[in-house]
Amino acid sequence: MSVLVVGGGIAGIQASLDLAESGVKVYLVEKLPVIGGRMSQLDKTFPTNDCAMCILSPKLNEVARHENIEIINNADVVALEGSAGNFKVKIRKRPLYVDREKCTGCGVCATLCPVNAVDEYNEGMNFRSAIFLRYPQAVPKVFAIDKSKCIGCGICYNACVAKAVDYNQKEEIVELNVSSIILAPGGRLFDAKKRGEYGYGIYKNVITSIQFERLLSATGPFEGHVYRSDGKVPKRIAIIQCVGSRDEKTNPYCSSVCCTYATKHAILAKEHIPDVEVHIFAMDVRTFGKGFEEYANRAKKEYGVIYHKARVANIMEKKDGNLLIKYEKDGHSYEEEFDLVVLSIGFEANEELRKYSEIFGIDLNEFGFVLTDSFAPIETSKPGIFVAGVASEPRDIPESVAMASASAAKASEFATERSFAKKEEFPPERNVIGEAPRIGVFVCHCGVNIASTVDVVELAEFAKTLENVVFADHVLFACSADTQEKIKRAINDYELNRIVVAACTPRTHEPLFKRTLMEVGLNPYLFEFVNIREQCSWVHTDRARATEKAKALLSAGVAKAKLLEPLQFVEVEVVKKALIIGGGLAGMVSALELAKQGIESYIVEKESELGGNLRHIYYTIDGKNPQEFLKRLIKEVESNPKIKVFKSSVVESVEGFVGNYKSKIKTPNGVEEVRHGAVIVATGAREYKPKEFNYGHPKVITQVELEERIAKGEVPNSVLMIQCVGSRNEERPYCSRICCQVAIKNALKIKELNPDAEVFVLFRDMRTYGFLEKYYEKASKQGVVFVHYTPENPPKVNVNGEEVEVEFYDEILGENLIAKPELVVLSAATVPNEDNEITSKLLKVPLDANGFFLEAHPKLRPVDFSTEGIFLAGIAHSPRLIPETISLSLASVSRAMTLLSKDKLVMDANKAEVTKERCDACGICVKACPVNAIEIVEFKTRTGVELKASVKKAVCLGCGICSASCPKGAIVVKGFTFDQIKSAVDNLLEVVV
Amino acid sequence: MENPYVPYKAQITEVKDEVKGARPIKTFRIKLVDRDRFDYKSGQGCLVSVFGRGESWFTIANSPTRPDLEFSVLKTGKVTAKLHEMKPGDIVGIRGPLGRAFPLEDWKGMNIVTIGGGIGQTPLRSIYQYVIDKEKDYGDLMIIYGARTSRDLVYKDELFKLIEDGYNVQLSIDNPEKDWKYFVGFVPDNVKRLKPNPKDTIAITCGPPIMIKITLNVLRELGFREDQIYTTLERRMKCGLGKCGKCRIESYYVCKDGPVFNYAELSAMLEKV
Amino acid sequence: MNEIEKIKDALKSSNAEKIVAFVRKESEPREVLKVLSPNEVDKISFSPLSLNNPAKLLMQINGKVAVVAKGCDSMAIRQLIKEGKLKRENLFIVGISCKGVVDYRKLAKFVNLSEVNDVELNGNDLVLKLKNGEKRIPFLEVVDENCLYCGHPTPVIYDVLIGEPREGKRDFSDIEQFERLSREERWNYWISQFERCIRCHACRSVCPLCYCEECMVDPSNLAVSPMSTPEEKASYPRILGKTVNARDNTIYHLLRVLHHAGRCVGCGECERACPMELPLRMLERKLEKVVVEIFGYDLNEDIPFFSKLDIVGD
Amino acid sequence: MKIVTFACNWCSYAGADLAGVSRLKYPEDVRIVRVMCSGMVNPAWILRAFRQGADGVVITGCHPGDCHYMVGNYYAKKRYLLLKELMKFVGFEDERLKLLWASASEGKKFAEEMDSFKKLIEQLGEQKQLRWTP
Amino acid sequence: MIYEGEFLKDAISKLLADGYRVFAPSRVGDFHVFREISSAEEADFNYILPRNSAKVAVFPQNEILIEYGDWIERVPMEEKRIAIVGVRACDAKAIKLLDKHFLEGFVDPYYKSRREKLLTIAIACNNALINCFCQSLGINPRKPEADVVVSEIDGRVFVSADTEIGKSFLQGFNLRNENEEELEIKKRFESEELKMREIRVDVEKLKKSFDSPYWKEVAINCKSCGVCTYLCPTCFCFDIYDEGEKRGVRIRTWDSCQFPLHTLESSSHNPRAEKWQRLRNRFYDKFYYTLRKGNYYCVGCGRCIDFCPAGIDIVNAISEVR
Repeated sequence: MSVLVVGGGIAGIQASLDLAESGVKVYLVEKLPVIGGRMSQLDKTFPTNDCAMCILSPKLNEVARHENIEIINNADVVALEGSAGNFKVKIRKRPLYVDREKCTGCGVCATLCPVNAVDEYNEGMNFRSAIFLRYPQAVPKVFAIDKSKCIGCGICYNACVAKAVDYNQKEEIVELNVSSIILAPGGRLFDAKKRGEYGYGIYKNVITSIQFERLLSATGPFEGHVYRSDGKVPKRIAIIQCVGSRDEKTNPYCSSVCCTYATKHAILAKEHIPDVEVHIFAMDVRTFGKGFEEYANRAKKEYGVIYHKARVANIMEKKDGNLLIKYEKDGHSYEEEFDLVVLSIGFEANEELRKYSEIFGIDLNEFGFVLTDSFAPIETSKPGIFVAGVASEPRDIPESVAMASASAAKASEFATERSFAKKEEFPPERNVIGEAPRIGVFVCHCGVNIASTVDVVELAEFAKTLENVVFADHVLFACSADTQEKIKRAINDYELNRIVVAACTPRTHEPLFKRTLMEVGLNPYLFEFVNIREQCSWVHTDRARATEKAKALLSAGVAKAKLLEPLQFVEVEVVKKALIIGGGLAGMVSALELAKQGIESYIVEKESELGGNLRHIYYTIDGKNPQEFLKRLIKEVESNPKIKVFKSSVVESVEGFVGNYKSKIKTPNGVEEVRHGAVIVATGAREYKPKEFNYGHPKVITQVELEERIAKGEVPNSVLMIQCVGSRNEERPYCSRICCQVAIKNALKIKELNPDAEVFVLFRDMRTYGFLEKYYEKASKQGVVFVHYTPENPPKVNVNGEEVEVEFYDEILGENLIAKPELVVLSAATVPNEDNEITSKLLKVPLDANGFFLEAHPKLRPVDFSTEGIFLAGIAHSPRLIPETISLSLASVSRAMTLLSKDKLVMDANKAEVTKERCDACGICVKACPVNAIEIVEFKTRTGVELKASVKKAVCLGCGICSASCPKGAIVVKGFTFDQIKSAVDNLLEVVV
Repeated sequence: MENPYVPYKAQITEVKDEVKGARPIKTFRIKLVDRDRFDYKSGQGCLVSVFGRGESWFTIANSPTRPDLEFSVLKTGKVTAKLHEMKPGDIVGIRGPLGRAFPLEDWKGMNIVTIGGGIGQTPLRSIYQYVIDKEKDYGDLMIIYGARTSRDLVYKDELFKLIEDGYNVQLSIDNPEKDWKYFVGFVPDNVKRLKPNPKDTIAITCGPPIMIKITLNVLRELGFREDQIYTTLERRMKCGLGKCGKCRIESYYVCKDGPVFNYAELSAMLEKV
Repeated sequence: MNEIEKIKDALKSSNAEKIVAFVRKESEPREVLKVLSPNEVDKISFSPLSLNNPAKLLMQINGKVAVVAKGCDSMAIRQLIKEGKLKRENLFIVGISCKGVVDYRKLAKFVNLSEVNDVELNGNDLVLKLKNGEKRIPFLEVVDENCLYCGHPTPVIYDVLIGEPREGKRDFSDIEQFERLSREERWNYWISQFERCIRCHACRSVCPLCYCEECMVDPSNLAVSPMSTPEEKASYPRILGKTVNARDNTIYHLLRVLHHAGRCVGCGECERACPMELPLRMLERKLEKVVVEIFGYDLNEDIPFFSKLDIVGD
Repeated sequence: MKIVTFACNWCSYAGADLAGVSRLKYPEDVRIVRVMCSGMVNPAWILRAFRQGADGVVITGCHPGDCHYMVGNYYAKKRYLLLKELMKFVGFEDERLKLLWASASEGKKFAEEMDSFKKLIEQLGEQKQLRWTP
Repeated sequence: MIYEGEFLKDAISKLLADGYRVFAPSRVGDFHVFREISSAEEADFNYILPRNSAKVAVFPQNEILIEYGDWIERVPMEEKRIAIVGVRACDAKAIKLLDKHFLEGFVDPYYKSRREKLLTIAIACNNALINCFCQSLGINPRKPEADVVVSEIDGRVFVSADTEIGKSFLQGFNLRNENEEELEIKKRFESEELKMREIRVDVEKLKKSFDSPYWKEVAINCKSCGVCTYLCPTCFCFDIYDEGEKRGVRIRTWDSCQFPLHTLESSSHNPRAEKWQRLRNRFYDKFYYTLRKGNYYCVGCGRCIDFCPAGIDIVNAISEVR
């Protein structure tokens, strides 16, 4: 059976890929003609400033190529019948007026179309044609006619060589049987016009954050240059937060992402316009995610971004287009002039959710988002239908991606059959050994991206003069589908056996071209990428010199290509079991989910009982009972035949590699050896034991301790809570994310049990993100007093015998106050586990600067490690709440399933290899290898036995440390051999400028 | 030759695939540019020069009675790999003729048996072409030739044509193959089977060392004297002029004093080859 | 019992199948390494003219072998054991606490070598037993300069030790002095040295650590095996041509020395073998200085220099 | 001027890409060779580059601790220091060899460092010390 | 004839003035090397034998044969006259042997271009080194074969010329004829043998012991380096290779039969794969194979013995063959 994924944004994409990779057939329904969602509009992503398109585009292509994914674009679900495991859905496919099979994506139609329509992708800041592709890297790369704009002139119809334009295309209804559904339609952005006082839509230089994002983007309206409406480069930019969020009149909840993206916008503005001044106006700076606080600190310290803890009252436009901003800060009013205002608009529930709630029969919450449960954050109210991404609450990309993976795990519970692409799909590989290199070169214009700086025509001509090049051509977009066909044709027509593409960075499109090679029976490793965009046309201006450099780069690429060899993928058998380190919430959720997917697992818990931190949580902010939940979980885990729990045990050693580990577990009953294919790290974290504020005094306790007391019925009469204890300081620069929520949870509980109790909260920024904001509101309304403090002027806790008093500065009153509460409660940081370092060494996986585990990529691979086969679950990743922990744990299962569902794993072939004839078995490489992938082995020869180095292919990462260590070049990394690089270097130097 | 290190400019006029696969062989036909072909005799070689890569020795594969120069190249190293990439019209350098030829003049009136294996057929081709072109000067001609598989046979078309024309051509391959009409087995076995008569006969054998060794024994058993048996030797060669010392065996420079030797000469050497 | 008798006794007690030791050359007072059978033990000789390092010779010999080793020789043997090229259990090492060896070329300046019958170290003097009479030369004047900086005069690995252990030292004063020269002076000095190099590769051939069968600087048109493809051969590392010029020679020597980082045992064979008397040890010692001073690595450590990751230098 | 830059696939190459995405400018003389890890850069390649006429060579890699392969950049640093010290010792203009840590997000740093390296090399002039001439 | 003064230095000055390229022993540290000099001061004659042989003047270690681009662009030839000053009898004899090799059969034009313009000025030996053995090979160290021969006997400088080129060169010098006594001194000097080692070459025995295990024994410590052959004045093996893919030079460089790569064929077959085979080849080449050319190709200079890092001794090896 198959799964229906509704929505082709990053959440839908990730869910589809996880499902497809674990062998489940996926129908991906997207309402627009192309997938990519909101992320495709982003320029960079926080907190690494990775180029959004660079990391998204490989995923888009993967979706487009995956044999288990069928994209149904320009379509909506119109009806649903049946129940979990057996749904019948009706999908309406709206006409594209272009034949998907015939369109090559060449774009000639769009250049000829006489219509100028507003470009939604660029948020209305420029125009597109009526026949259009939303953005250049879009998938599927098929043009579509916007019938509402089309004047029916017939130019495109006549221009299309492929005869793809079809004005008579009709709507189609498709019926599908699916076993489960993932709802990921994303969110809608707030309409800034609703906040009339900011003048959006009236003042020309007030723009929204998504418009600013497009301005910043290299593919935006001004190719990455930031201009105002009048073409001036702004020198003073104001960014106004909470536009359409935390606002009683519009949306009372917090949109969670705006503070960090505003920080990003500020940094990027500084990078684009070095002398620009950027002010951010926010009530609280909510940079609570992993690495976000550090990001904001960098913005302040390195980029000089100015944050105002202020509320903007209104904006007035001056005659010159500049804007006067009136704002309130510390009880005073100010007015300041800026030349550009960016409104950080928030998320709203997608308008389609109403429709889906009807069609699918699922419940929505008070804000119109999909209703979920704290202990089942992925499930909707209807079994078999799951939710991912912004559909259930505003969230950022990594959270959405994790949730998408989690939903994939849940959805695949219902998909009983799994199918994998068969190798025979590709034609048999042509044997090129012994053939002289016959190289085909394709030089890409990349529209104007390359062609405007590098003379691509001359470059293609130059390529023809290079040795072994038998074919060279230049193409508008090397990555387009028609170029792929062109490459294939050239390979066949000219008997090419090596392909060189001179285009953008290999980090994006290399897999695409490799696959193209495979489709015509050429080994994918006979491909070489030459980067003439990011590392040539984009960084140079002098056309002649840039062209010369491109020639050198191309000549080096061709020289390397000459020496490329066909390589075979490395295949490894998979042991379909998992080792889970840590038996807390994350570990147990992971194990149970794995069991549901039919995978056995071993939980290793160092304590004598399961449960971890959850054992100390007695109530949730939304009134659920975690202890009951925990009991149920433990019972399920301990009675599940597919789960084996080792309590009071530690993992002693982990040997092997992805798909094939052998580990020793030290248990009270001796050492047990287990074999498994994957590892999930769910070691958790713990509450910080404060050193500050006289902690240790009986009246100074932490939030966890307070909760324990309240649970026992000891409700205090007056409490003063201090936030950010041990977080956001020099030692621990990160935000612990959960403490604001815990403080409010406990405050509300105290108020509930003892309405007369006095509760003070001293805070720096209240970070009650998402729907938590409503509890913040509630607490305020119930009389909890929130007082802001700054790190420069922190509260003092003075101990006087049994008594404590707290001295703090009140900004509004402008004076120091003294409180004598019954209890001082410290919202202590969440800190990494002490033994993280041991685990990190054991598994050879890295920790981040704060001591939490470091994922492979903070944006799109939140639960993977860069070492394949090892995954990350729960708060070992970073501090988070129960639903987030569950989501992250399910995500790790989903990621693990992409591997454990397979019998065999196919790995990249760029591994080290020993040329035995040259090896002297000196062992220098053996000792140098960071993953112990090399061993000295006896080889039988005709004359006896010889010792030689030998590489364990499945372990080898292909880093090449060995190859540089070998004094005779006997060990090389395939694809980066001694001579390939040497040859490239030689040729790089031979072209004379 | 004024400066024997400086090659003549030559142009490839034809390239023929003889054997494909991992160890391919191609035959090149070349024409000297700006001058006539130099005089040479069967068994002599030339050094083909590819600037940037170096020079390689090839025995001239066609008879001086035929036009142009031909040589067959097994792809093994840098120069040969480059040659394999070349096409008609490309320029190479050529130095020659080099080395000692077969004493074909002395063999007039004798029967000729050529026994070849693999690419070792090259010098033998030059001989049989010569003998065929000057048929009346010589006695019977027998061409014995074999390779590992039918795909590894070089000059196939020419040999099949000779069979059609009634020449005594005895082909063999090592292992049975479908549609193979000729002998199956090693070349020396084929010689043993065919039993060429040693009387007034010169046997010339060329091929892999092990084949030559066994063939030699077979010929001796059949009654051939050492001075009736000729072969060509292979050594690393650089200058082709008997100067650089690489191809030296004792005081002989294979490039200059060879590559043609008869077995009487070889067995007189201390260093066994 | 004198030194040589002690050595012979030790060798006799070894039960080895072969003996690697020095034997006096007939025509000159030089000692040459030979592989002897146990019954030839009496042929052996040992003196301050026993210059060479036997470690490389040991690699050629199978079975149990007894060897006479000076401090630096034992360093080389230990290094080769570490690198898996020798097996400790196959070796019987007669270690000799070394007082330094003679620089043969220096000695030739003091005396007509053909007159010398025997040499012997007596106190601070080298006593030359001549065909007619005796000659004493202060040892310091003929000692191999390399021995002046010796870090390991006492063998670091042995079965029998002959002579009293003596302390080594770590002295880079000569290197430091050279480093103080201006860049131009340094370059001019080295280029005039490398200019002379004839790339006979004797330095590499005698070096106990240069045991690679094929070297990075060898040419590439080299057959690996009958089955190897042309591409494989063509991909053989080739950094330099065969031409001998100062620049390529510089690269050759730098690259060779780089491969010895944290490995060079300081036996001085390279310099001894060099017919053009290039100061090769200076390069090796500079590298040793870097390894010791910047990285804080000690050659006696079991872990190879490169694999020791807590040292990354500054 | 010719500057050969070895860039590790994970950080520095991405950093160089970022410089491009950000449209930062640096000299055309800088030519990048992609390697998997800075730890893969063989000193022989560097010497070869100088022999073939490179005026400068830059090895770029992930910041210490950031290596995709955990320790590759430590190896790179060791090899770099050894080679650099040796080059300095023989009087080679060792400034021509540079080690640069540049992460995937340091496009700006990459461009700036390349710019200043080019300026330094320009001051030194053409590299003749190891360049091969017949 | 007798010259008053430092003949060699004066000769160099004259040669340089005449536009010759002059090769002479020059001092490096404690030893001498033959190299091209640009002034008389660079030369130093206080030596018995330089480290390298005088063959560098006629057969340099590297030499460009062809400069190429798309096709041959230039074939460089030596244009200047060359003089070797201060050559000993052994090295002088070696040049005659090289002449045989390079000028018989195919004429090597590069060698010829130097050789035909060569002037050799030799010095007679007054002393022998420890490993000299030229006399047993029929060379008189006191009467070198050269264009000009200089003998310093008891403080007197005797200069003689046997060839036309030598005689014409001497015309530019202020020489006086020897008197009777001096003639006698010179005659006695030339007939007196120096005390030196002897090599006993038994060709028959060599022929018989070709396959003897003796050679393996001799070679056990051989390092396969090129010291012996690169220092040898008569070794002539060379290699040719192209430097530069698209444009470059075809270069000839010395090669050594002791390197395993010397004879390695591209088929991977190596006729002399073992070092004892290569060492034996060197010995037989010097004393057996080259007899076909009519000479031993050894001049008894002893360099290969002096500088062999393994202490291999050609005199012992040949004399004691079994």
